[in-house]
Amino acid sequence: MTDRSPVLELQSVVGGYGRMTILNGCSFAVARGAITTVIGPNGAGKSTCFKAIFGLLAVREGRILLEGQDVRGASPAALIARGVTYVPQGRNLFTELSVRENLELGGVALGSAAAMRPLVEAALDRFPILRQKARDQASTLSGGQQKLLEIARGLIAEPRLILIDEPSIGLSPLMVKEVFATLTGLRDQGVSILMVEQNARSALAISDHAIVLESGRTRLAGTAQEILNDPRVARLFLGGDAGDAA
Amino acid sequence: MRLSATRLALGSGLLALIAAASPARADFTAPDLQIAVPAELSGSGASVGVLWRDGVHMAIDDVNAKGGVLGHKLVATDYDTQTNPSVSRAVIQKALDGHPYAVLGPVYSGSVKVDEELTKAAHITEIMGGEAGDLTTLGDAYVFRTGLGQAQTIPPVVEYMAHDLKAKRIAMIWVNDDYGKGGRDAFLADAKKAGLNVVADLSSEVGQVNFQADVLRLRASHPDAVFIYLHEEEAARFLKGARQMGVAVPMVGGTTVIDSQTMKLAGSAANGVVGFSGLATGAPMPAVQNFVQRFQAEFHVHPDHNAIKGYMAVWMVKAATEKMGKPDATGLAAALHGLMIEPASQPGILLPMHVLANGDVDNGGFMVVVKDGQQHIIRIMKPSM
Amino acid sequence: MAALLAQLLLTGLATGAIYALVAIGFSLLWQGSQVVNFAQGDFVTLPAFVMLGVMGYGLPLWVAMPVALLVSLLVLGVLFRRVLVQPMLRHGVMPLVIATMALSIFMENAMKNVASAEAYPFPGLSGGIDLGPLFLDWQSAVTLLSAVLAVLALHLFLSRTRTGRAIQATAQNPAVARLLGINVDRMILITFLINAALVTLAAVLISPAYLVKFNNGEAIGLTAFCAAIIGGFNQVRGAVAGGLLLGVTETFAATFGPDQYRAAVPMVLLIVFVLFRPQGLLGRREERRV
Amino acid sequence: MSHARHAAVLGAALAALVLAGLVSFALQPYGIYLLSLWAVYTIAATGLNLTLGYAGQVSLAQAAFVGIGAYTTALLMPHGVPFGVSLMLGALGCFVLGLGLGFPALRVQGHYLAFVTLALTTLAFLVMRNETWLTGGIGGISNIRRPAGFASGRGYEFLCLGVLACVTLLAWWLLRSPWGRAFMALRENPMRAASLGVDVRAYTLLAFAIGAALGGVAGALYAPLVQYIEPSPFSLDFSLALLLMVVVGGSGLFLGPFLGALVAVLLPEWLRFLQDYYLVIYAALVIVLLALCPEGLIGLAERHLFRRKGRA
Amino acid sequence: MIGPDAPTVLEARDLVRSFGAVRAVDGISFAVREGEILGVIGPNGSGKSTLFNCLLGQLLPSAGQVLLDGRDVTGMRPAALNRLGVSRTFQLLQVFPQLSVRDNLILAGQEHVGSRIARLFGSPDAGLGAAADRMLGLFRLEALAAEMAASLSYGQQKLLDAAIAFMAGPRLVLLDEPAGGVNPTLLAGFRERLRAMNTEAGATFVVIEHNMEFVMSLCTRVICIAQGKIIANGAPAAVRADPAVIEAYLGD
Repeated sequence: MTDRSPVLELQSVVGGYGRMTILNGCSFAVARGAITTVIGPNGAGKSTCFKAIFGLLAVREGRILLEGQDVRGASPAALIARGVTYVPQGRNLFTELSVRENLELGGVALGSAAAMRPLVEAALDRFPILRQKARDQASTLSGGQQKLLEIARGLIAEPRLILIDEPSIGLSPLMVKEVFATLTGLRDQGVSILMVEQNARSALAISDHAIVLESGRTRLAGTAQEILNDPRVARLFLGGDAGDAA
Repeated sequence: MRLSATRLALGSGLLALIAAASPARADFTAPDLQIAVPAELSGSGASVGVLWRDGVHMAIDDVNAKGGVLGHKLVATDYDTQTNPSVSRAVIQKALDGHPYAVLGPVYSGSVKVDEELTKAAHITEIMGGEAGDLTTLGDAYVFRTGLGQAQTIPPVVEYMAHDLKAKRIAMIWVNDDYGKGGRDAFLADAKKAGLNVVADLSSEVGQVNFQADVLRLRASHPDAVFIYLHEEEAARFLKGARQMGVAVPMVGGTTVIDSQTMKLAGSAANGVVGFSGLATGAPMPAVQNFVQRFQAEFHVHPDHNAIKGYMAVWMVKAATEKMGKPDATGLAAALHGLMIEPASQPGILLPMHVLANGDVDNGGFMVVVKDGQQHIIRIMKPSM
Repeated sequence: MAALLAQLLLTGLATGAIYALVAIGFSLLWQGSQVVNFAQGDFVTLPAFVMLGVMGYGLPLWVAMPVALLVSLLVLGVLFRRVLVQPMLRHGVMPLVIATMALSIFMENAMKNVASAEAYPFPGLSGGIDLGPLFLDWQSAVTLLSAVLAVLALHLFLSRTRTGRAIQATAQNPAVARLLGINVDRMILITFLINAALVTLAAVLISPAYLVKFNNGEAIGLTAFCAAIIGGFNQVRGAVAGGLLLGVTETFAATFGPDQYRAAVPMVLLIVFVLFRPQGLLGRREERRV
Repeated sequence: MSHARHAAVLGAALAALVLAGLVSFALQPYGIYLLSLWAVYTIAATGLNLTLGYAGQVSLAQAAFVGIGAYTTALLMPHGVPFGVSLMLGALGCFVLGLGLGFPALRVQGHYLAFVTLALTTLAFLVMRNETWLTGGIGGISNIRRPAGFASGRGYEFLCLGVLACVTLLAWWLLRSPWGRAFMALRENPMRAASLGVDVRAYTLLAFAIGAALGGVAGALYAPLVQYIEPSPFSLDFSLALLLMVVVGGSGLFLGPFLGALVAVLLPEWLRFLQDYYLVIYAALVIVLLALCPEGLIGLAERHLFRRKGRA
Repeated sequence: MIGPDAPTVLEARDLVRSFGAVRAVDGISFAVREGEILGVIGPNGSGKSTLFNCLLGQLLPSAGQVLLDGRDVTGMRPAALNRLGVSRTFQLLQVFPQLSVRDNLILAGQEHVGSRIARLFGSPDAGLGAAADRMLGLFRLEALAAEMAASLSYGQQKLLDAAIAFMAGPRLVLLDEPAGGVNPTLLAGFRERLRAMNTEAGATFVVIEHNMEFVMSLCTRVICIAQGKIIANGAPAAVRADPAVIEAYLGD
């Protein structure tokens, strides 16, 4: 790893919905080829921060540097073209379409269906369960399988950076393990991953770096191990003296 | 039966003369006569009302060019009934507020029924374009037709079917509005008397575009002849549909089936259709053809019987006024009753017209067959004298 | 009897195929940008008049057709979206619905003023072929065939091409489509253009039988509406199914039912479907959030 | 909304009626007839405004209710039923039918409801046209007499204005009562309303029924005004026209129908110089108005005159 | 503070709600006594909102019962439930934007006063004017009484949302994230008002809240839900210190 510059950097980003400000000068950097996890209590602005990066939210102040270039205000299409993929929270599939069609749509902005075919095949190879169900409607998949499908769909665009928001939500522990294993696998292939996760312990366990957000600001940042052992983290989540008990 | 050809030639010749010699504006000394023209200028009746209005306007121009009515100039004011009785009542009220000499229009019988009350109360003559049978049966002394009513036009059709065609099984298709319903009821009554057997009685909608089901039903009833009482466009759609599905039995109907508009729209599908009409635009008479040409030149559309009716309404006013010797709005209706109008003295009347006591008129008619897109007269009915 | 039923079915399908064409456009607009287009019927009349206008200069139908298509794409596609739909959408769905009602009044009266209230003939095919008990007329045959081909072509376009798939993705879930880098705005515009093309085709196919008249759209629009809802408002194949079902039902009802109430048939079907199966024949339920 | 503003709105409405009454002394029968027609349209549009503007239920069935009211009066009066009683019976009949029509609204909303009510208008038209034994069918009913004492044009105008005044007071009372608040709650947020004990079903049905009853009242006045009825004025076109009146005037604003009906009655007169083009212009103006200010003309005026507070 | 013999107001018995294969609420049982302020906490997606919707008749539970004062009210419609004295606030703002603040409040109370017919003929404010003014005072909204709710700031609307819930003098109030989006200065006062409603009006509360400080300082008892099940139930401090709770929040 020769290039040590961050793949993505947020500099004092301010933004929100309408009159409501959620991000109050949020700054952090995302290391190349690593998993960086953002944690923080509810309402800290984690998901908002992802939307700001992906051009889904008006950023009022600050800069968002992708490999050194400001991409503030860039459209999702432009970001996808520059190798960024976003897997949002919740269910984001075309539930009426088949698994294969969902995968094919992952690259619809990038090339013809024919050009996407090898990539779709590669995705199906990576996730055997999806190959089994390639012809089924996406809505018939279990929650975990749907999340895998979303990740697989994101990979069709061959991203260098994946933004993934709360992948473990609503999944069984076994499924969470599989999703996380997928993510580490991707990291090992050199993909940078920025993840928001509630399930802080297990997320930090597979992460290289961690960032703690609170009230739209970066409160702590460090290696995953440092953050995991920081007593202030529990206090941020539960308030009072929770951390002392932990 | 012997309609004087000389009279016709004379009439139309005069008319042509007037048309040619009209540019010089007559100098009117007497006060103008206000003519109110309520018509269906918008809404579903627009295609009918606009032609009526244009016919009225053309006649007024012709009359004025010839020096007006006893030296009085005719001045028309148009009113749009929007094909809506409540609006019609409003505009007639407005027209009456201006104390018109006569009201010419409207055409739709619903509107006429509303207006009758008002013109009667104001003692103003209303000459309208409606054909529904009941318009002149209500004892209103101020309302007049401009053409034959259904009570006059249906019997010749029944007779033609019974005697000429020797048909026994009749299928009928009619449009479910005041016009079609009236024609259908009149036909049913007459057909019964003539011993015709109605094997299919098909109601259709105004503006109906698809007649496939009707045609299939008609075919399934195996009629000897078909009676058609539809508006022009619907008649054309029906004829096209029927020909397309290979219906070959004789088709007979009212004025609309042999109307030029129907012929234009139906194209070859109209061939062989027989219809009875009061004054038809296709009547092979110089006066009528001259009217048709001039109308087309002026308004860039082909006239239909409504245009003729509107045209004649003005000449009816002129004839009655001249009979009185002076314009008298309240006496106009009385002067019209029983009046016999001859084209010789009133060239715009086109054919001799007898105004009956109830406000109906009898100006004769034609049994017409369509051949190669042209009307051919089979039989001419003389007006009763 | 069997021959009559077969004939009715054939006739009903030919009628229904037209309904389907207009209904597809209708539901595409709904999927694309929540437009319930009350002027859809008038959208069919406009290209018919354009073609008549072009042919009025002595040009043949095959020249008039592309001209009408071009005008449709421009006026009923681009202009309709830019001038009416986009500025209105921010006010919500209902003002837009009412605006399309006003648009219908506008178009009908404008066409009446320009072309007069007369009906005009339109060139079509005459004659047919006698197949024993069945009679197949060329116009119906061509209508049915063209409609089937158009639906097939549309289906292939939507399912096989990149753009078509992007349109489908946009219709299904615009938010996710955007995440996948689809230019949602452009896809919506394309659905408007497809609608414009479909109504132009419908105009070519129905005008010979229906004639061209300023207010023809009322009947066509209402029926297409019913077809779209009966089939499933949010589904292209639903609109096809709804159109065919309605065409066949109407033909059968007009043949065997009380004909004075024939206009009630689509309405009763509509009410029954809206009340008891609002998602339509093939549609999916619109998601409701608590 | 403050009491003062409530009172001001009522005052403005009643002042308009008094003015209409006074103006009629300077008018020819035509003007008087138009004012009567305005009063009738205003009553029908006020009913629709209640259903659509306040309670948020899209209805394209108002023309059918006007028709039912008109036929009730036209059929009952020749049998010696006094006008007032026929009017009440017509309104009651529409109220009951409106309750029935409300049921679809419990299942579907928005454009689906528009479709259902549209279909019902078409069905009502077909019944009026085809059931000749009852309605006289296509030939309609002519010679409908006006009630004794109101036979003249101006007399009948005063009757129309009087009924409109009563309707105005009733509607005003209703809308400032807890019922009116509940109707608006249906429009704004039915789910939250339900959580506050508002019986959404009952109020939805009532909103339809009361709006329909006012349609019936308008119809009861319409028949003796025109003195002839037939099915075609009660078709879908009239429903659309009433809807446009509400929207043009200002949907959900008390004075909206007054202004909307005035525009509908007078616009053909004002735009007379445009001849056949007036409907084109009217439709275009409606579209522009909707794009600029969906709250209609009253909303547009308010936007410029006051800082808007509550809706009337 | 709350005696062990205080009557039970609300009880959930083995509530289950599944969406497809997912059991969002997976056998939850608890009881709330009169006068209690029960906090419900748990990480995102733990099933709190689904539980609320089941309690309030917005969702039909797949299994189990909801009892109000010992009476089975499972699946009862929200309006009926409200008239039995159950009131709620919503996670996302749910006021009536085109009604004035005062009308919002009167609306919230009017369906509890007299019969529907009597309300039509009675006073326009259904006799609730004084009560509305008192509520306006309590929530410091007096100055905004005549404003359209839409013109209020987010925090003010949040206050109004809560005030609406208290208007009918409810027996039980379910508050869904009352503190979300409210700025810290407003929040302290807000908490005091809720406390006052609890003691003065004797209302029983169930509160879903993510702001832990707010929950801990307001509630008399807290239950923690994770993956559709109750994993802790007790005094706020005890729950906060419960390792299972910390595990649930930080993951395992």
